[in-house]
Amino acid sequence: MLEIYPGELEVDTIFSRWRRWGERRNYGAFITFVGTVRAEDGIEALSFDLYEPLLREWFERWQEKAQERGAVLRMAHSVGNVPVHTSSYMAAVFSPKRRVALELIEEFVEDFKANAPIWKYDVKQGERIYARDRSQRLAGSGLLDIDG
Amino acid sequence: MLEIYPGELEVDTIFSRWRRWGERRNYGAFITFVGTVRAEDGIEALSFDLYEPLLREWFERWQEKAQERGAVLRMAHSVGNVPVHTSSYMAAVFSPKRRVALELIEEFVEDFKANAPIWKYDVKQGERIYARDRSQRLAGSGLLDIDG
Amino acid sequence: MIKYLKKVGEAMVKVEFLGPIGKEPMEVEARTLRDVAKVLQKDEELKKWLKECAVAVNDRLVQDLDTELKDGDRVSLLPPVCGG
Amino acid sequence: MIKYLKKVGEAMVKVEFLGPIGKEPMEVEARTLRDVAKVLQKDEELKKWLKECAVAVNDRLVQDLDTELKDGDRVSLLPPVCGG
Repeated sequence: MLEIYPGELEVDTIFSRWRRWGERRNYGAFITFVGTVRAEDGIEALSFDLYEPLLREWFERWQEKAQERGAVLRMAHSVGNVPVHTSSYMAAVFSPKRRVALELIEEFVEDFKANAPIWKYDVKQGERIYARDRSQRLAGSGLLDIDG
Repeated sequence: MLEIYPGELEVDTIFSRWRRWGERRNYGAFITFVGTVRAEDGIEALSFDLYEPLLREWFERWQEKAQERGAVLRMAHSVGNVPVHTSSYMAAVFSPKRRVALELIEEFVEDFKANAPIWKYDVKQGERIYARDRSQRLAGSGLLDIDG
Repeated sequence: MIKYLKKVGEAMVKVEFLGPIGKEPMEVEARTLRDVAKVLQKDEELKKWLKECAVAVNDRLVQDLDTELKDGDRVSLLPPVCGG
Repeated sequence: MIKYLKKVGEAMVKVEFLGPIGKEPMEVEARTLRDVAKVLQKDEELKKWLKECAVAVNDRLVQDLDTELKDGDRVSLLPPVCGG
């Protein structure tokens, strides 16, 4: 249910596949979130690293939470460069009714931003610049800074 | 931005068109809600009536609210019969950033359920049965019941 | 013929029944919505709907029985809704 | 050669630096995470990252410097994240 692709996502193709999957399983509500790279600050692209083992663990814990509420989550993310006006991130919730789906998409996307082990870089003139200012520290950050 | 179709929605086509529209306009977040007819209680389809003038007014008020927050809404709905496992309702929010999009999709879909002038029927053996139990009264209901 | 002659001060309005009510529109003489209510109350078939219907005048929801009406106004009855 | 000889009670663990840190993995002798911290503190280039990095042992985030380590454990440093 977690898909990782090099470069930008083929949003329409992924959406259509997910939709058909959910349709056959009698879900009444299907919400998708698509994150698209904005043209700003003169960037050509964003670029991403991710740590797959921890990302999969994080995702599976969310999948269990969703299942307890009768829902299913799906997610797709890019690694490497994603040009402006193309998409790097898709998340989806399927559930029998709308209420759970609306709650879950919000909780899931917000937690994704705070806790998914993914690193973002601006790409300017071919150079990758770590987006430190827009990044968030994970729980327990600074643990090894015993001097500080 | 409000589209009305006879019968079920062509979800993939609408999604793709909306997505491309938003991509060119530099929105970073694009959320869609798709409502699909569940196979339950032995229904063959749901069926819908709507009152277009009031629906358009309701939608335009929401569009103004969205614009104040830098976002744009889109919506598609069916009239007439929509078979099980096909979709009757799509809503979308585009916004520069995720936060506004996540808030708006929830507020918009919930208000849609409570206030959009649309009537739902179960279709069983070709017969249309008003879904009174699942329907909600609009503001000011009962005004003309001066006897009661 | 007499039913098309308005009383002084009264307007001829059209009342329409939306969604599942399934009733043809009717013409009613009325000064205010209260007058419309009085006419509709007499219709046994409609009585049950009045309890749960909202009311729009010219496509705007209204909440006041004293809303004044003028010739050609359109009064719509909206039963409980359920889109999506 | 001597650096590959473990002291009694110490484990040889691998430390890896994720995302933007851009540093090759290293092998460290350590009984606990505190021992790993002591070694990494000595690296001027790493010091600035230690303040803001979270730590995983064998792909589980940990929050206790006294976490015990055994031979072959993998310690990962995770800088601030920003997916999507």
